[in-house]
Amino acid sequence: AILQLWGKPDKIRFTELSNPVEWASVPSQPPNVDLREDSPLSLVGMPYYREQLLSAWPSHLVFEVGKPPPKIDSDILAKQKLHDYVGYAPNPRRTRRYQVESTKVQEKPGQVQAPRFRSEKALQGESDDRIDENTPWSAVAGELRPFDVPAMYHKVEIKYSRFGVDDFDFEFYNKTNYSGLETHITNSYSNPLLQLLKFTPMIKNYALHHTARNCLTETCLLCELGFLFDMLDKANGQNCQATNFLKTFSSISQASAMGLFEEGMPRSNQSLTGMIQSLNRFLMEKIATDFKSCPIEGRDESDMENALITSSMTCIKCSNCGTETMRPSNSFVRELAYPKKAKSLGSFSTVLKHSIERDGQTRGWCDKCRRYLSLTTKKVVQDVQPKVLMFNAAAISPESKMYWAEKNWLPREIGIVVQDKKFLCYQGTELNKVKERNPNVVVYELVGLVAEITGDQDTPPHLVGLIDVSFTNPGERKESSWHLFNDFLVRPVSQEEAMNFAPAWKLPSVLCFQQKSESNVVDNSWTERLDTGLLFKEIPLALMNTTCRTLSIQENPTPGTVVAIDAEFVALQKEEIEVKADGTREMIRPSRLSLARVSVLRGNGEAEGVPFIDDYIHTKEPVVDYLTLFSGIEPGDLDPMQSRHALVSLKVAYKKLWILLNLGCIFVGHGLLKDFRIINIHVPKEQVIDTVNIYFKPSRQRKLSLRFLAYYFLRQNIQTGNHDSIEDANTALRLYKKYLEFEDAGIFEQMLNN
Amino acid sequence: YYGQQSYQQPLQYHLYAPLGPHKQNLLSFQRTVHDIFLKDNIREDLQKKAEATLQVIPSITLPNVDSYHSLVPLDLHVAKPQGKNAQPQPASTFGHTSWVYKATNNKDGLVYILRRLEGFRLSNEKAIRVVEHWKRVLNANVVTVHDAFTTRVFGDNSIVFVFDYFPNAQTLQEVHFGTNSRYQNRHHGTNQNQNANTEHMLWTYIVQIASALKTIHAAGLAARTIQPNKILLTNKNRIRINCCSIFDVIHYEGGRTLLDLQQDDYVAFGKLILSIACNNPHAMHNAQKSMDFVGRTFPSDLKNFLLYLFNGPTVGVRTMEEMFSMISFQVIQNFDSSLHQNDVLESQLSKELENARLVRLLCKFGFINERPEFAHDHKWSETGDRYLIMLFRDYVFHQVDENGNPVLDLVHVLTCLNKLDAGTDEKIMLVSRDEQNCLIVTFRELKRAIEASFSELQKRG
Amino acid sequence: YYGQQSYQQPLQYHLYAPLGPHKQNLLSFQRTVHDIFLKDNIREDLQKKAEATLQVIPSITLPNVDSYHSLVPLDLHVAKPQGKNAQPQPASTFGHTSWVYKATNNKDGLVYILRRLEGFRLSNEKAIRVVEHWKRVLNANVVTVHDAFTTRVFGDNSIVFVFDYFPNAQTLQEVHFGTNSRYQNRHHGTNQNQNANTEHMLWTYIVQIASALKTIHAAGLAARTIQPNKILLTNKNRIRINCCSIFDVIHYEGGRTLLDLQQDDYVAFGKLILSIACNNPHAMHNAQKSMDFVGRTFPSDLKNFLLYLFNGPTVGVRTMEEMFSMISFQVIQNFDSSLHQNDVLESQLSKELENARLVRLLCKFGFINERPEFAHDHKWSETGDRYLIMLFRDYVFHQVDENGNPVLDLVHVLTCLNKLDAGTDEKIMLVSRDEQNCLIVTFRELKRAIEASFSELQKRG
Repeated sequence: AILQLWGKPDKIRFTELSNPVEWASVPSQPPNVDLREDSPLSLVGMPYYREQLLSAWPSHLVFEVGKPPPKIDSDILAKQKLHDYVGYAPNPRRTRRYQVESTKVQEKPGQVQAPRFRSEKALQGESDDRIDENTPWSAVAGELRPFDVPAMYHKVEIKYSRFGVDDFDFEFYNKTNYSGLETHITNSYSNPLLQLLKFTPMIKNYALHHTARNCLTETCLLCELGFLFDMLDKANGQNCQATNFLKTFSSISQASAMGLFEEGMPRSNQSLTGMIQSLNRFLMEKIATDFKSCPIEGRDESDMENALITSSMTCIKCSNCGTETMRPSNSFVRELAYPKKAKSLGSFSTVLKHSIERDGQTRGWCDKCRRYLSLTTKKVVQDVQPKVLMFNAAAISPESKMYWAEKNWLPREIGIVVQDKKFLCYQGTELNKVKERNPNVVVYELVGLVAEITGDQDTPPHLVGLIDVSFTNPGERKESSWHLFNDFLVRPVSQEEAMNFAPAWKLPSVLCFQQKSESNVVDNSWTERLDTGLLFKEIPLALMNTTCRTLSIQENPTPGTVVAIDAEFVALQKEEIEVKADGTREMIRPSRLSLARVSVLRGNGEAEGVPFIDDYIHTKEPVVDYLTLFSGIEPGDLDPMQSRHALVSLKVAYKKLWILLNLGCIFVGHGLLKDFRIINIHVPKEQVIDTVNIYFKPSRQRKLSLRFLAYYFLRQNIQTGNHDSIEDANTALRLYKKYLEFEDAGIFEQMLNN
Repeated sequence: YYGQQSYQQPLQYHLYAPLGPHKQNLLSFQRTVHDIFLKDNIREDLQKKAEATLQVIPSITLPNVDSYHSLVPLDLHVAKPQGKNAQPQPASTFGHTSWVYKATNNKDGLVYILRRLEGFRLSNEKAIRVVEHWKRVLNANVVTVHDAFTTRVFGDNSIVFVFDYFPNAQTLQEVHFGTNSRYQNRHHGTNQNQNANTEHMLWTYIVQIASALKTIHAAGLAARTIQPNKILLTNKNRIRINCCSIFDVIHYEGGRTLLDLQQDDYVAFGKLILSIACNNPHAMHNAQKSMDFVGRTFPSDLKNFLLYLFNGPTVGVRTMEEMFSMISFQVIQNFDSSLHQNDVLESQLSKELENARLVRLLCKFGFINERPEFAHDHKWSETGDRYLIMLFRDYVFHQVDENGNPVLDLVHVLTCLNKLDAGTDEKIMLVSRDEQNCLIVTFRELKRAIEASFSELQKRG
Repeated sequence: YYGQQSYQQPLQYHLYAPLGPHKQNLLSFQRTVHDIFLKDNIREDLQKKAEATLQVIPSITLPNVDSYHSLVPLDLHVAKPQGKNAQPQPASTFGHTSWVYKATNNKDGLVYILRRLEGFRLSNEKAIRVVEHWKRVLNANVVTVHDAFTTRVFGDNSIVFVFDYFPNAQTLQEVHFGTNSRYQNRHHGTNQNQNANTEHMLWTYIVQIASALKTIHAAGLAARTIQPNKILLTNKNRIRINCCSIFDVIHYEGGRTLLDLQQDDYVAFGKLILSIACNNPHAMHNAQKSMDFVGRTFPSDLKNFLLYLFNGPTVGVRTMEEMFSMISFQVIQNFDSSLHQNDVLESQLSKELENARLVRLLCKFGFINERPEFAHDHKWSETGDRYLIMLFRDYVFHQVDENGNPVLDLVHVLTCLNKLDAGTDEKIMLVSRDEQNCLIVTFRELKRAIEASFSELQKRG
């Protein structure tokens, strides 16, 4: 190349030592290697190096391994639209783009820590008890994502310390006057439905009146409901258990066949909603039947059935020959059916109408054509309206969930008119108009509902009840009072909260409506009509080898009659412990005990100390431990084929105690709290005299054993062999009398301090 | 000025050099003896294992169990359900419905096997403490149990045992007696060559199980699971006794003595070997006939060994000493093979040494380039470090030929990266994206730029 | 040519990865960069071996021998010559001046050891045929001989034996009795813990030599080189008998029977172990005292074993059966640990193979992402594959914390890439750069997208 420069010769200057132009190095030949899929990358060498390599990472950085993969929020997944296997959804912008989530912390929003045990609190003092205990439950809407379950809806768990269940602070979960029901009992999934029935005055009245009668059927669930409702009423906010009800229920083979039992049922097989809906159907029919066997005085035996049943006819028409047949199709529970291809979401009443009049196509046998054909069915509702309308919501399909996602979709009141074989249903302002026009309209009010709560995948679903408790208030119903019944957690909630749903986590399973005219009709007259015959029933002579003597009519217990009681138990299931991976041990179920023997002694009069009840209970479930040392029960004692004792059913034994309770007797005994818990009866404080508490010195913080008290105060050695409930009851009675003596003399404190 | 070239260094260090003893010209029988544990294609095998380890099944949602998450059910050896909607019926060797899951522990990030027995209620804490003894049993032929705990997250009462995870492992049941087993259609006793292979495999199994039993018995325990469906084949001819400790926990109050259980192990061992030798899972139904077959097909020492396992010595109980005295040569041969395997693995490993370094380097690139938060940074300029880095990235990866078509030259990439890593003084020419300007820069300068950007990121982080 | 200079510089391993104090007290789920990749010591060891293999000394010119070229003299254990120009004085165990070279075979490109005995004249062709038998001796504790030939390229009559090459191997002589030996200042018998370690090492040696002897004797040969300076330590506690076959060739007409020579092996074995046990190369000078020391310091089975080696059984000759019956538990233990070692190596190898894949994967990223020619591509759209890949790249590398500061999480990167490589069904959520949209996609789908884009590039290229 030629470089030409023009200029004045005297101005032209060239540098003597010019800097070389910088060029890129001549690229060195890359190594001649062939990198195939499996050739080692080290075939391409490294140049020699004198300083630290760039690839070196600082050694102080710490990385965490083992994090679970981040979860994609379920609402985003729900909104995604698939296009070429890629889902597209709007970004809710909850966090920054690619913000690291601390997945290590596994605390779910709204999770409430279990309270400390009572014994722990006693040790550490009540210092922090003043903290507002509403705080853990109050969920702020803004903090929760649409699919997060608010704290109070989470499944609650009982914790057992080494002192057992008494140490658990149930009060933390329930400060209302409405008792909750404990979990950890087989089939306790039914708790919310039981609560719902309890707050439906119609059913409650029927149950209690029936129970007060002399029904001796062992499998009578209506009786058990009566016992349960009475207990819940008496407990007045304290936690209860539906042990006896569930025990009876669990012994019904028909229910097992219907798949209503939790045990042995893989979680995936049937949804909880499905189970509670089937249970609802079963229970309604069962209690109506139970009622028939022993109806309330002066009522027809199908009285209860009529109050519950929606009677209708199904008209079946053969598609071939056109023959129409009518069949009665009565049902206690109606299943809601959601119109499949509705242009717009109809109101609740339209869905209701659709469900009741549902036309259908089935294949069936035509008697005339003598073959299987497609038949059209049509339902016609007749003019009988039940007092209680039960619905199974069956909200499983996506379209049904759309209805329930609608705000305030569920009406408080519905009106039903059946005219000219036509079923009409109204709600809201329309209903108000109809009320004025048509005197035949029957108005129903929503008493409450059972809802299924589905948390995230890690927590199994569970059921809660949302119930307006004001229906069972005697007298006028002024304003509704909605409560959440989440097993033993009971809290007041707003009506809006109770009657609205979120398909992501809360959907209704069972809805209960009752005729408005029946609201607040609380009939407690059963207490006066109590059939006490069982108390005076002679014990079969053949087995009269005990000192036991049945009460005579003259000894009729009255309010204030003192009786001494003691009960013995056997274990049906061993305790169960959980050992976590870190080695910590926790008791998850105490051993399950069952009443084996109960003795009740006369507390006053000539025959003071003479037992009038000494029942051994016929136990059908296998006993894993007779606890002979403490119970005095020996293998075979509870088996009718082998026993030396007169065995009675649990129901008979229980009912005697229940009668005594409702007659107003005062029970004297030692450590009765545990006994009553296992017997599954709630005795109000005024009716209990417990020698544990009498002879309790708060300063010493120690409960004294019966044996010690007998030795110290009565100079008597008891429990030298196995325990005996007559002896124990008698000892307690005498300790009580001793106490009265001391009190009389004014020296009790002094004696106790010695 | 070509003196600059002297800075150019040949890429020489960290080159791959073949390592280890070279086995050429081996006779085929020598190969089989020395490659007992050697899989033909290690790379492929390991790749498959890695994939199996990472695999998830997204449609199935299982809960987290204690510190274990990402559960994947693994019960593949269960017979497929017949009906369309039939639930898979899990196995129940232990008297409980049993499930097997793969899961990741969030405490150490490793993958484990969870074996869950459904419907097990723990009422005696001591039972589960037995596992503590088993945790200390470390043997290369025993699947180590790491933990045992009870849980209710599956909606029932379950006990879960945590074991080491071996991806793509099969049970001996599947390998030898399964429907797709390659041993399925073999009839021993007809083909000499096949018999030799089978004999060889039998001894390998024997030595490994013996080794496992030695450790287990020495720890004062008994295996109790010497059954074809409880022994895993995790590599070629490499077996491990699985599910140890489970019987000890669930039959805690079984009342049998340790000596009894240990002697049972010997018998179970014999049964296992006999059934594999006869290629018949029911060989024990006709023990005499099976033993005759073994006597005819294989050398007598195998039969004698089995006789010892079944009958024990004339006086007293079976002992490890006696058992090992019968197989000492087999043990030494297996020892030799496993050392060979070590050599092969080491030489494979030596090939792959530079990979980690390159990953670390490429990750630094990844962290720096195209960060959105820097896109609007006012410091971002045509002279900034990150601009250089970006142009260098283009230089490395976006080569084109004279027609503008992409050139995918991995050697070019690695050469550049290696030079960058070492920070050589070689100069290269970068071209701006608008192709208006050239930038001449050394690898050393680029290295400095990346270091600076990276440490800035670190400071912010 | 200056480039050659670089050859002389030793590799500086400490620059490879940061030295820095390694963090202590990490929780079980925490890792530093050291824990994520191959352990530094293994890598360094293997790199040193590779370096040793590749090392050439350009100034010394040695001839090519037969098919072997690039000879490098290796007699490092010879005392360094004092004078500047003094010739290194080679060792002469075999009665001939002996040289050791590292050389590359041009037939297979592998590196071998040539051991040359100077001034050896082969008179009987049968002598060198003995090597054929030795070639078939394959034992993990014997250095395999590959060939033997005579040559005159060194300007004399030499015989050359070709062995496997073990870079950086040391003889037991150097390890235990050398001037820089770490055993140098140990006095056995004082420290309990040290004794246990020594005992363990002794048994490891014993088992390995026994294994080697078993193979050699079974092949109808005798080792003849059980001496500390003829046994190589090639890895931790891993030994190999070296120089086998040489005595057989050079003393072909020695006239001693095989039985004699084999019995000699036992005695030499005993001597070796005794001297290492006593940490004294001359332990045999006072055999009784040494044996007493062994009896006092170690459990009695070691002493009994040595007594057997020295004295044999009361009747007859020493046999392998008897020998192994004395150490069967030790064999099984070593077998177990070698299997454990296998497992460790396999897991390391799988890690490194994973890294190799990751490099290839990251390079694919590099090739695809931000290619300028695609920036104006009309096919580039919100649904295109490359858009997905770009968002995924962001997902992998551009994590931020809640304040928007960058998070440099190597584990996150590697986890994502591994899942991508395996193509799992796990779903992740990508977010568009304008943060308006989420894209939910599986790793499997991303893998497919990358493959598609890459193959498109390939087609164009």
